Amino acid sequence: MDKSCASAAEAVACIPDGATVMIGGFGGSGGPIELIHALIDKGAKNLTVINNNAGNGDVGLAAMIREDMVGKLICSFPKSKDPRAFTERYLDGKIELELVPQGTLAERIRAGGAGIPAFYTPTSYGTDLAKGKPVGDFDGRSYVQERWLKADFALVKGELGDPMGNMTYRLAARNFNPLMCMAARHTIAQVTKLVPAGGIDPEQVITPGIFVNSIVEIANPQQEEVLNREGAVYP
Amino acid sequence: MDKSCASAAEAVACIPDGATVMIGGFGGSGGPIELIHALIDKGAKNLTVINNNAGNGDVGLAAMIREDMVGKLICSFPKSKDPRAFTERYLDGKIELELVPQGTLAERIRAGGAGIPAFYTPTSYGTDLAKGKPVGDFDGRSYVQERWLKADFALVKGELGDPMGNMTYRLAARNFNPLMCMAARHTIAQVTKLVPAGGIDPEQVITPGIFVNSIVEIANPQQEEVLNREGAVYP
Amino acid sequence: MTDFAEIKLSNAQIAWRAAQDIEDGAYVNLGIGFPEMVAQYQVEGREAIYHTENGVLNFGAAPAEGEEDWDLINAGKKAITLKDGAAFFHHADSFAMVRGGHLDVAILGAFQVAQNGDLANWSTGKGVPAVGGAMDLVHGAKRVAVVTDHVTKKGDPKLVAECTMPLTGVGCVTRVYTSLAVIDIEDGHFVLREKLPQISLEELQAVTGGELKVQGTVADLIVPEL
Amino acid sequence: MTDFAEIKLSNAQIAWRAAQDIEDGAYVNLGIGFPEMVAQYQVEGREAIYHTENGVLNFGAAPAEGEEDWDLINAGKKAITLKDGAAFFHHADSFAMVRGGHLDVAILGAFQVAQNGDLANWSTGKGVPAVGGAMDLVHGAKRVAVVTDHVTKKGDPKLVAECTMPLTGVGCVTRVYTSLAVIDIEDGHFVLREKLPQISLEELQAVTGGELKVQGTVADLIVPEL
Repeated sequence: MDKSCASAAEAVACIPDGATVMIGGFGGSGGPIELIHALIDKGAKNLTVINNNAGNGDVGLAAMIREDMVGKLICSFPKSKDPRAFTERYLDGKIELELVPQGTLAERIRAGGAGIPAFYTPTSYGTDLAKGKPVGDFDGRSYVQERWLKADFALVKGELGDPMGNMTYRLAARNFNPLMCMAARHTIAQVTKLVPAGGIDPEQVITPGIFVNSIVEIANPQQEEVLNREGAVYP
Repeated sequence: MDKSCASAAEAVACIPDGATVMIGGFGGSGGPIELIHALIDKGAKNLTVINNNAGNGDVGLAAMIREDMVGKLICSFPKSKDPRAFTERYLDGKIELELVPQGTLAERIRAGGAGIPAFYTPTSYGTDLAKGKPVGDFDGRSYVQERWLKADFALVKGELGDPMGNMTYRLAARNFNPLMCMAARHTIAQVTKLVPAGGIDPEQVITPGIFVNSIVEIANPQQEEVLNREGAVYP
Repeated sequence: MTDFAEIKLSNAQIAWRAAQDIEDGAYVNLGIGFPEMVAQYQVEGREAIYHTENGVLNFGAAPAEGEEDWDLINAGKKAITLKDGAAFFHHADSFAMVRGGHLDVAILGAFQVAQNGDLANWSTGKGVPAVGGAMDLVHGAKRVAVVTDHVTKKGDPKLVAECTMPLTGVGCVTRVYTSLAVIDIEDGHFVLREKLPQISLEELQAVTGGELKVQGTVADLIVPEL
Repeated sequence: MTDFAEIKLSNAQIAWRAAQDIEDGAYVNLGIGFPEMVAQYQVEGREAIYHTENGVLNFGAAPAEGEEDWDLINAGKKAITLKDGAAFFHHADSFAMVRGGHLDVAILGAFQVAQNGDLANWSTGKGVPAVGGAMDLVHGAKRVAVVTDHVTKKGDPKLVAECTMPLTGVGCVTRVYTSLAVIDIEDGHFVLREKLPQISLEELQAVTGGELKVQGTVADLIVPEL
């Protein structure tokens, strides 16, 4: 079994216009910058993107938004040091926003991956973000019913990977990545080092390969935070 | 912070009659035999036990049942090579059984740990095990509503542990253990090796210490399968 | 009733036939017991990745006797070994794989399979009930296949118009490999795909509880001696 | 209206007071911004374990400038360091800790807190809305505390009979540390526990939107210069 891909460009070539795409990372940590940039190179329109944020500066997700590739964003926190790309389009009504509490976003993605179509959470009960959602009472407390989130594609970033798709993550760059691997029909991973099958201790695998469809080694991945501090612009 | 305990006896001393106790393990793999035996030594009556199975032979959970400590069992598969202790009491009406599909059992326990009071699953829809449970239709398919499972105590077995309660697991002995850590008010863990805080790579922690209340080193833990093959009887 | 004892496939042969449909790179869960035999007949040149409910992907054959590590077992509590690229995970993640549609094939045993795909394989209604992962496995896998003798020991059909035994799942089975035939379930019907050449359609229908539809050709079910 | 600018506690002092209530061994989540200051005043001899939504337990202070590893950040996207016994986990496990009742304390900022414990701290109703983890954090932690100035910059009460701004959570706040007082929320009421000794109850009530109940003694709120 060999899920490895020669390049980021090859890995993202299958993503069509109109696709729903989960993108891992939290702020500048754990975002698959090279995969995102390869998708910008390829071009795709009217994407629905699921990410915790809405990009920062002029690289990564912010650059996708600036290139008008994103029709809808599902996220918890569309603010950053430099959120211009999103903010301008949002205030102009050019991009749709579904705002989801962060824990609910994570749980909805996990539910999508785990075959759980709906669940109840205390989060957002009685707030504007629960409007129109069913409520359930359990043991004397009220909860909001939330639905699973799935995607056509996930773009994620890992640390070690093997050709079967097994992965580990570096430090807090884990965040949403393992969940998104589970919830997408086709998960594309970039890893800093691709090792042979057997090169990751089975006890230390965080994402089992069953959740990954293609994997590409990007040996010295860029870091959104570092790029932004350098004032980088992509493309 | 030091959650370590000098002995299994000290660790389980707080478990009273009538408590709900989750016990990790799957068949003979990952069961906290020394903690179970310490609980047998201490004695406790009318416990509700949550475990995947119903014990095997004359040690561990089977011995707890034989000692008439268990009033109710919540499990998926109360059969084994030698299930006499449970079978006799079940057929005599002396122990109550709540039979739960294995994946639903795992998900209910996780839900208990994750603050999700209820969720929908396709599992058991249209079967006897769904009787009396609410049904929900999502995207044209029917699902059964299941409730979270929580416990007063969890007894689990890990491989490495540190005084903060961080843990790893050995091979497939992981199974239900990390979930039960999350779902109990008070989790008691036995580990093969207790290392100082910092002795487990933070990326390799499987159960973060927040889910563990006390931890005891049992350097050469017994294995239910091995004990049964030796015809062991406890006490 | 015709006695097919002389010609019917052995369990090994049924397992062999089921194995032919497992594609290269497939993620597969094999039920405890008879279905586990399918792994022995994996087609040369194809690599299947086996999943077990208790949290292992890509396990291999049983170890030699005396070499068992009892922390490394499958859902049947049998000792296993690991292949390169294996992974461990907890039970919730394991059943996320099951329910979440990540397995390509689940192969199970059966007491009864109904023509609408209902499966009964967990309870005879007597003694101590035990369900394990069966009710989860029938949901989520892209294909849910059954391996079974075509009839019970008493000669009663196991493929039935409607299950009379407690259900494991509703409308979940997609294909049945029996000792006499290969039958798909489509739109509430048994569709006969292959049968032993020695048996006529009428003879097969006589030992089948629901109507066997024929769509196009029925191929000969040819399985090597094993 | 009396101007308390001269005597009111600074944010650092409010954070100091909040820190006094964090017990040894407590698992704590501090909201982004002002609440993060609480960590600086951890009481000598007590060990708190800090949780951040993006999947770290037991992180420490910021690294020296130039020493940042941008894969190691907190929910405010600031670089952090690790203490011995730290752990990483994914976002679903992180919020399982939050919702599942595993945190002892969450300390958040506020626009408004109502006397029934309702909190408004995420949206002014204008511009780009962003919620992050606030709505999750207010549920599940055993104590949900707020640190805040007692009044807005315009002098309006932030402790109110009913929130007029969009809610973060219903009936969730258990204690409020303000620039003038420490107030518990019990059974739908503000219960005054401590106040600056220089301010009378009447003066404090005048800048508070809901009724301040007194149960037993009101202690003097004494905080060191910082």
